[in-house]
Amino acid sequence: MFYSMMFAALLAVSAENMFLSAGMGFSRVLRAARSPRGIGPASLFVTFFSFCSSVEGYFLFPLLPAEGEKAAALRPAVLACAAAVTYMAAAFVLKSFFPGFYEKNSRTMQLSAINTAVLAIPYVQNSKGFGLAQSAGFALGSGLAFFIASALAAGGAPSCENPDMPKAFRGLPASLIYVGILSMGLAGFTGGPAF
Amino acid sequence: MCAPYVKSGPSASAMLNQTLAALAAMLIVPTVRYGARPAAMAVMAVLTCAACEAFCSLMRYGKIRIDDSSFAVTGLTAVMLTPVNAPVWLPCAACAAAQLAAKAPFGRYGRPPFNIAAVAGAFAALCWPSESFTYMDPAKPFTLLPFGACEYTAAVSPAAVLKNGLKPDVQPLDMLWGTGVGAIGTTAALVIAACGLFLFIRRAASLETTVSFLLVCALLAAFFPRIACSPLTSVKYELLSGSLLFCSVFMVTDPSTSPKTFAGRCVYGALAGGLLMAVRYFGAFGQGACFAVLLADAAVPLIDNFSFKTVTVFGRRSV
Amino acid sequence: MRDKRFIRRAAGTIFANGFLFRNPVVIGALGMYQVVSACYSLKNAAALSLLFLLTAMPAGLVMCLIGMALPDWSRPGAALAVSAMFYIPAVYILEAVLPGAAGSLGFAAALMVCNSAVYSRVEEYAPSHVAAAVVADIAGNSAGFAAAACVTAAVRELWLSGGLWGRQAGDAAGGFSYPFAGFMILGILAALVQWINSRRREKYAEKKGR
Amino acid sequence: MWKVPHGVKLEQMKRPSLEKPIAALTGNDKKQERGIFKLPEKKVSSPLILSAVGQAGITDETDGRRLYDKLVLLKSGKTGLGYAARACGAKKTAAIVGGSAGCGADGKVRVIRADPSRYPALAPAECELKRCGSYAVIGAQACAAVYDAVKNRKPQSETVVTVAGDGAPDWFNCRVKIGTPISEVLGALRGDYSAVVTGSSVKGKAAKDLSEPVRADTRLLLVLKKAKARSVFPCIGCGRCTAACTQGIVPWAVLKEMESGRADILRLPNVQRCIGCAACNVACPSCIDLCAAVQKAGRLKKSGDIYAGA
Repeated sequence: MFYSMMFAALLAVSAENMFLSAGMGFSRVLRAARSPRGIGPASLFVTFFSFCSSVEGYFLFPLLPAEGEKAAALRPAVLACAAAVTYMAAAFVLKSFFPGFYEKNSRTMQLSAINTAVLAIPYVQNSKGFGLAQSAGFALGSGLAFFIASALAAGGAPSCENPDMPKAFRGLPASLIYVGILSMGLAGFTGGPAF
Repeated sequence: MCAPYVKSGPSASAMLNQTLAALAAMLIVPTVRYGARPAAMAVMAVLTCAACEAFCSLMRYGKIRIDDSSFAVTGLTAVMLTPVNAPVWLPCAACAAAQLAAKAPFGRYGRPPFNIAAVAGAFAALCWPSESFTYMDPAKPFTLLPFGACEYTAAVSPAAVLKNGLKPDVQPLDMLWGTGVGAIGTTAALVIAACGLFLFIRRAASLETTVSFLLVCALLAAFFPRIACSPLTSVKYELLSGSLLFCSVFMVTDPSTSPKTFAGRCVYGALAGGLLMAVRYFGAFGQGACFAVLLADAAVPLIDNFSFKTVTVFGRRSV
Repeated sequence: MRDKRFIRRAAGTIFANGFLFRNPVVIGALGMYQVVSACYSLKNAAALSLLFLLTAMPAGLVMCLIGMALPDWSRPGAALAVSAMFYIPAVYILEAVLPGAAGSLGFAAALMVCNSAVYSRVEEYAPSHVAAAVVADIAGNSAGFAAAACVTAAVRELWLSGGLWGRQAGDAAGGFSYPFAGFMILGILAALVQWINSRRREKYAEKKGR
Repeated sequence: MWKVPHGVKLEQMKRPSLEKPIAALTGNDKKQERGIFKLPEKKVSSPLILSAVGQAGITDETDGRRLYDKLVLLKSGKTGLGYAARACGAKKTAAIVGGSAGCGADGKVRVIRADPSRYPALAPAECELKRCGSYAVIGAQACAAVYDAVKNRKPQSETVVTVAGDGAPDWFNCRVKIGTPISEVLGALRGDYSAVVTGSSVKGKAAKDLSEPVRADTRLLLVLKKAKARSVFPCIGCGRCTAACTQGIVPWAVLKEMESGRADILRLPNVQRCIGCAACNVACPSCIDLCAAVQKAGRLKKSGDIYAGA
């Protein structure tokens, strides 16, 4: 039980790092990397919300149609609505009980609550046939994965805007290529696309 | 001409040229054993890299300006990692992709955060896995033309055998002479060691990275053997198979992509070794060196920041 | 009459910004997941672009109407819920246009609901602007997304199978369909757009100077 | 940490020639011999020495500054009396001696050893001196000139110049009148040379034309066969500059910080200590002018505004 959880977490961090190997929620990663102080709180939020969404997914998936257009249309809508409700609840609670904290972190919170990676977790655990423990482990692991991805992107930032490079590549283009090479390295584990 | 008028230690271009010389020396044994094909491959790859370099400088400065030989190092390293029976275009294409996509955007030698040759190797492994992982059996008869197709009997490299959890049918000591199955430059352990010695003595490569790299690989191999055998045998097989040794001498020691402090380099080597063994154990390919180096390079800025903090906080403030 | 023309010109500017100069994908670095890991065939790209437009446009209009009425803390959730609502008809329309696309795209299509490009339009831009501006902006961003997606997909499909529009959506093959290639192509595209922007800035400065 | 001897090892241009005797450069008495000057009293005392040094116009060859200013500065130094002998009534004196050479000092003089084969040789000794409060290092020639000035009232009129370098077949020292053109000093020199460097081999500058006069702080004339230009690379991260610096600065990090455009003075430790010895430039395999970057960082730190690096 615990080991399967840890294994799922390890998977989420290393081989199936959603952020680096598939580029999910990558806009959030780059945003966090721009202000390294914000990485910690952001990844905590990501951990929390991905945990919520994995639990929701675990319980909602059986209720939804599995095949055909209906599945393709309904599943995402329902899961997204669930995520929206989760976010609103969390925001309401924080706002009413810790207004100061909410004021400081509201932007970070919504960006880490509503992003591709968090909403992808139910699909991933469904396609991998994870149990509840593994899903939870995967969710926690993806929080850590977010932290690692942001830290790596932040570390690569100086070499992505050094004075010696062509002007056109300075900044975002270089960091996109940086991350591309990084995901190339990660592809050595899976030998192909992770998802 | 301006101060200083004296220098201590080799200059950057001198270090590059020494690495180049070592790589060229690595080319001798394969050329003797397989005929002109390895040399032809090397020439083509280096020419491709030079062409890419020239193209980039033309796009950027409007004139061809090549002021270091790092492109040749990239080309030769990439060739060393390809099997001799692979099509000649394979290393060339990989080098071109690496030069254009991973070097040109980041500037001249010293700026790119990743080892360009590792990018080339990883690119080849991902895009053309069959070409870059079918090895020929040098024991069986073969005809290798410098260019064009060649006839050979395919064989499984020791790394792949280990990957399948079996014991290679070659004695570990036979792997020293470069008679085994594998990529061009990665089989002759003794030649690699000699070139490494040359580089370490000339201070073109840092010893500590290699040592910690090999140490970690050996420890992992000893404690988690993939095949049923004594730890020592497992260590021998793991170290001598695949491109591990070559990587330890020529890829992780590249000063421009390794940390700037002694402790940092040790950590970097250990990290690369761990990652390499992880790719070997859990990865998709038996040939993990390039991927491991790429992942380890990504961690270098963090290692540097940390070691810089430690140097300035705990280290000497003044003499 | 004059303000009509003014509105038209303003709309044109907004569209151009969304399409090229402030392209959501290559300049804003938004919603890259679909482009990077699903756009290896032109059909995928077309399907995703269509989904983008069909989801973002109505959701943006609705948020433009009700956005300001909502309290700040609930707006993000509301935006997500609204785009989820409009995702359902979008999928059916997509199925009518390109049969089997949504299913074969798997959750690359499903995650279009929370694509950060859609989200940023619907949540940040729409509530605080007039309807015409919202329409122009979302049209421009859809076009921008489509452009980035289609260029990436075209390059990769040409590399993989030498032709265009041939591959069935969903069947992945070969190293070049992996995300790293998508990242690299996007990076080069981004460099191109940055170069264009810098040239524009220089020209503008010259005009100012004269 | 592993131990690296700080500073850089240089192939010494100057030292082998120091064993050679000092030859007086003959001829050229065109330069006006400045006359004997007067001093108020006979008995040697601090003010007398000071006025003698002042009138003799002695320049210290170690750092081209006027010795008088140095002494006065020390005398009025906030930390009280410093090194400069009886002129400012110093408590202690010491001789900084390179290698085993010239320890002819009798028991009274404390001897500080400096390793002459390392650059900068003086830095460790100065660190030792810092502990005994304010101090000054005064060159041997300046001391000799002081003796001359005090004992027989002669102004500083000549200096000892070493001629070395791969362009000079035989290296030699000669005592020349200050103001003699370099060409006259090199007159005796056979052998082909394309560049002449005045000052040290690390920080000296190439002489524009050979009619430049010899100054009091011209200690070395470096005669080079050919001036080879070096191409500058980006930092390749060998970390040699850290080992070369005697002041505990980490030049590569400083360079990175200054290049980043958003230099944060909190991430520029020790830069204010830079003594400008340019040992890091000597060590750098990419020929980067690290010293300039470090001193820019030092100015930035002094100015104290956080984001001035942009």
